[in-house]
Amino acid sequence: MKKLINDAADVVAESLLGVEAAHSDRVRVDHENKIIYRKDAPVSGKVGLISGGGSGHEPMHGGFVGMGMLDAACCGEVFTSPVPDQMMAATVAVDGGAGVLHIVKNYTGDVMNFEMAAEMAAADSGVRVESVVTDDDVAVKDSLWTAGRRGVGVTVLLEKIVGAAAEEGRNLDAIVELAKKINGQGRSMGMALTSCTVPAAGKPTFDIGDNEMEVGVGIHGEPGRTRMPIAPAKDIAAMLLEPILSDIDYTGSPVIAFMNGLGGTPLIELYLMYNEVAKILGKAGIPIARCLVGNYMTSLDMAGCSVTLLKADDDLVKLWDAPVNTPGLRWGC
Amino acid sequence: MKKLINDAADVVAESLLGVEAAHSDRVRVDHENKIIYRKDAPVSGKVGLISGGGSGHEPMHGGFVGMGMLDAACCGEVFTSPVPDQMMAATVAVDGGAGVLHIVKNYTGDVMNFEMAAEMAAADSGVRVESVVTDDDVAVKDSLWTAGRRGVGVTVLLEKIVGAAAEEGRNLDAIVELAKKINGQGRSMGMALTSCTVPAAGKPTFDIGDNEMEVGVGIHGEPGRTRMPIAPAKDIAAMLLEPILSDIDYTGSPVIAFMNGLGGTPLIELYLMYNEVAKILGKAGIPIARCLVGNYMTSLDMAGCSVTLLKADDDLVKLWDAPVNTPGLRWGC
Amino acid sequence: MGADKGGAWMADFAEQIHDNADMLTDLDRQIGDADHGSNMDRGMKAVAALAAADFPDSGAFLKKAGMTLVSTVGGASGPLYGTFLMRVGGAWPAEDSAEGIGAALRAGLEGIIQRGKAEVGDKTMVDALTPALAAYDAAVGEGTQAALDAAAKACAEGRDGTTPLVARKGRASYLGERSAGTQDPGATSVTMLIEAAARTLA
Amino acid sequence: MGADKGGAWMADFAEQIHDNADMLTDLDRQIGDADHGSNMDRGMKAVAALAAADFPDSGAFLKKAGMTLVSTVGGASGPLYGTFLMRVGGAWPAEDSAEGIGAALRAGLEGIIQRGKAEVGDKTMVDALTPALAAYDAAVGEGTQAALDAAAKACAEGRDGTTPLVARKGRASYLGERSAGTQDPGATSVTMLIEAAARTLA
Ligand SMILES: Nc1ncnc2c1ncn2[C@@H]1O[C@H](COP(=O)(O)OP(=O)(O)O)[C@@H](O)[C@H]1O
Ligand SMILES: Nc1ncnc2c1ncn2[C@@H]1O[C@H](COP(=O)(O)OP(=O)(O)O)[C@@H](O)[C@H]1O
Ligand SMILES: [Mg+2]
Ligand SMILES: [Mg+2]
Ligand SMILES: [Mg+2]
Ligand SMILES: [Mg+2]
Repeated sequence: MKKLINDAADVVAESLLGVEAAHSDRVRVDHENKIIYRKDAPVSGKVGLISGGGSGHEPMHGGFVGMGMLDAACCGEVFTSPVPDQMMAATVAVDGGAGVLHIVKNYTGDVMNFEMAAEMAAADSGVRVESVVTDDDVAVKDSLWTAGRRGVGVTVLLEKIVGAAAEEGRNLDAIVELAKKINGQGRSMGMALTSCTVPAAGKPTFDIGDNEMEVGVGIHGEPGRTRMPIAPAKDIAAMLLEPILSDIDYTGSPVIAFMNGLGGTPLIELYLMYNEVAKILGKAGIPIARCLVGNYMTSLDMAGCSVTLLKADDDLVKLWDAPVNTPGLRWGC
Repeated sequence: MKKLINDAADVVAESLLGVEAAHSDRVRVDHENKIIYRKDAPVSGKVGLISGGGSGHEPMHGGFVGMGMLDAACCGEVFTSPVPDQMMAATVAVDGGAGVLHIVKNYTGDVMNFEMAAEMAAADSGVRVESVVTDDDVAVKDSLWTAGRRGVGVTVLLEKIVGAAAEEGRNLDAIVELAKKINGQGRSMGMALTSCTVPAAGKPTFDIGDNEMEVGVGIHGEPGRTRMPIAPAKDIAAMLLEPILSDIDYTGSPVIAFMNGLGGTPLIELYLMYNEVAKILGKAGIPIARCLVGNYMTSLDMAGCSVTLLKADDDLVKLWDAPVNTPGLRWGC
Repeated sequence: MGADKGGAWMADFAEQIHDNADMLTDLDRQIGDADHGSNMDRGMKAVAALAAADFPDSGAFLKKAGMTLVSTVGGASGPLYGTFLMRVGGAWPAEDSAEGIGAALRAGLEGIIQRGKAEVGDKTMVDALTPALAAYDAAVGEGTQAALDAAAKACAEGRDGTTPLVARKGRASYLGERSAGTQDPGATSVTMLIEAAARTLA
Repeated sequence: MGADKGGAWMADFAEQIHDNADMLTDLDRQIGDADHGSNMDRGMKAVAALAAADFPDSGAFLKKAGMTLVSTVGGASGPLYGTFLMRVGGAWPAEDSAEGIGAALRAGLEGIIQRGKAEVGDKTMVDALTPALAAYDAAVGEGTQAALDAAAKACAEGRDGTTPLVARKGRASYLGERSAGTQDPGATSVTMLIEAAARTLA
């Protein structure tokens, strides 16, 4: 394993020191609880937005803390969801009197830990807590009898849009409704050229041949649904979009298109892939209202990408365009 | 070789299609000449700023085209400097009547091609062209008898700062002076954990063992000056900063610190490295006025990083903070 | 004395987890995200750092151990193991008895099922614990040691039985058919827990 | 006929480059940035696409070939090869003669030196071209073919001589001592150029 780290056990803690050193103009860090806070949290009267999850997906979520997006991000160990104590502490700290939304990606661990935190918050703090669970990954079949689809790329778009709505002063009920709507009309699919290596594990999570790719991967190094010979970018784009487009009918509806890199894929390839995605959407008659291209929701050093499409009406586009000032996403200010 | 591409020969052209599809609000692309233009170029009365170089370093330079930074970027093939025709075309297109500055990284190919373009511009166009050559890489010994130091990280900082100065309306002489000053007081040093793979070459540029790193690498996959066993992040930070700090005396002067990833290194590691850099600078009594952490000047899929320190006075910090709106760097608007 | 038994149980389990952390992570690497061993080791180190002697009884200590796991482990195993031990501690008998310990363990398993909603056959720790508790109940008339021994044996069998299963819960479920052929990490660690119980609780 | 000779020279060189592109890139991979073969191949394909028959004479054609390389190759080799051919074309003799062709080639070398400022021993194409031109001049009395043959032989020797050198110019110079032991890619391709001349220009 080759990484720019000291001890594998200290990766998250030391990275948070770097975040604090780099961005103390906008965030503050509770190192004991591994929470990144918006510097001026709690914002009085504003719905507080919290997310969190395992580390290793940077800039998600810590890089999305700041004006117009999250109030706090709880950072777990690498690929391990944070613990309820963190979410409890963050919930109490960001409540500006308007209640708090927990933005949870659908993984058994994340869901259970956030659930326990919400139970504790209800019992102990008097803060009104609501949750939204994202589950947009079409690589996974949805069913009542399984863990359900994973939460992936839509989470980033949701945090931005809901962040703008909260900044605008919408109340918790409206925010919950908006968040559920976004999750309902967004879908994602990912693929990998290489495995990632979890620092504590010390070796690649899966082995993969020099001419193979994994299709349908998540963001935790879990292998995908199928392994196949590596294909040209245009075929990969088609392969990723096909299950998305057959899960939701996007025809005629403008979308926010999100071409995401998994950490080890350079921008030159992501733009090339985005071109293929844009071509396919063009042919399908799906207008792209806005887009985001880059490494925003990563899986450590994994080479690969994911595509997310989110149906976008005027309200969503307006909220997307609203100012945001976080280390990971910034515009309008 | 595993990459998200179609044909190796089309990587640059197809990536430019993606850039156009993603950012047509801010840039336009001349596909024949492989030039990315600021959408509203030429800006009348403003000094035009052009850079360019081999592709494979994204977001540099194409991602730095836009308000407050470059007017045009000429994109060469992967790791191959662009040709004089591109720079000539860009020079004529961005001249707003105040002359044009060529920002050139010190590589034999880049320097010669930009030189020929300047000669052609002088002979044919009547546009006043000045050049600044960046050469900030302390891994390379400077000497009259060699190609001299490479231009690396300072180029990014220079493009931002000089971009702000041009936007402010400073004239070409002032801009040239500012650019030379910046190059004179900035230094960089890089290291790699892995080689990159040039698409047309199809295999890694150098072989490297599982426990080795290359210290003193550039951004074209050229091997570094020394190979050694992989070390903890804190030792790597010290190794990168030592030659920088012994080349220029930064004591007491505030700096802009730039922790750059080479494309295959995830943000979690870059923040961890930045923490180590900040600690060393703290001990050395060098205040960090501003910083930039991320993959901004890459070497395709190489895992590794570089550190750049730029002495920053009030004017430089003010220009750094000025609004910039490019796909790769954006703030203040 | 007070929390002697609970303390011994947790100390033994912590040692097992530490010695087998790499193996557990490696199982999770194959069908999950390569962290089960380090998750459990982090948590059980924190539990091992508690002073059992400071607690009035095993029930109180095990409750605290569960809370400690919830606060330190994260992931799926944190809430599941944490809930298990909090429930076991809450139901711990005032007087040691085979029936009392069995009831406490069953309360723990019910907590896991409530929290994680897994059923037998989903390829989780429930596949090991369910037969373990059934075997315990069947042997409860022979005394605590015999019941725990029977439970440990059945637990290991349940664990082995997870190998051919296709996962329907947890991260392994994302692999679909490809999850078959690897032993479930959580079923593996929970067997160490019951084996530790058989060495310490009677 | 007009540009027959120039056309034949470039066609031969283009073929050599294409057949050896991977080898040239591989040399550049070892001490540079892995693109010399693809750079030259891209440029020479563009040159080969020019219709030599449309040009009044070899001089005009070679000038255009040089301009084409400048416009298509980039990197260090674009301006260097481009300047070489533009100068060779500019100095091309009205009447074929050993002296005239020698003078044209020398003008080309001078262009490379002016543009790139390399000296003999810097581990560049100059290390191959310099002895090639010296050998040409020494044999010029024996006629064009003999002079070109001598030049090609000396060029190959100069190319081989680059292997032990430590580079002082171009990308290989960044490697310092580690650049020794690999043959210079530019010296290798330029030897193909002079060998092609020996097959086509007499
Ligand atoms: N819903 C569930 N119910 C019971 N056990 C579960 C459930 N989901 C996962 N598990 C258990 O948790 C184990 C994985 O734990 P761990 O790797 O620590 O967490 P994570 O999956 O969050 O990385 C699995 O091997 C399985 O036994
Ligand atoms: N200053 C120079 N003068 C003469 N030849 C040079 C000089 N610099 C580099 N070269 C030649 O150029 C070759 C490399 O060309 P190429 O790989 O195409 O360009 P780049 O180095 O820009 O990638 C070297 O092998 C060397 O022979
Ligand atoms: Mg996990
Ligand atoms: Mg090159
Ligand atoms: Mg796991
Ligand atoms: Mg080269």
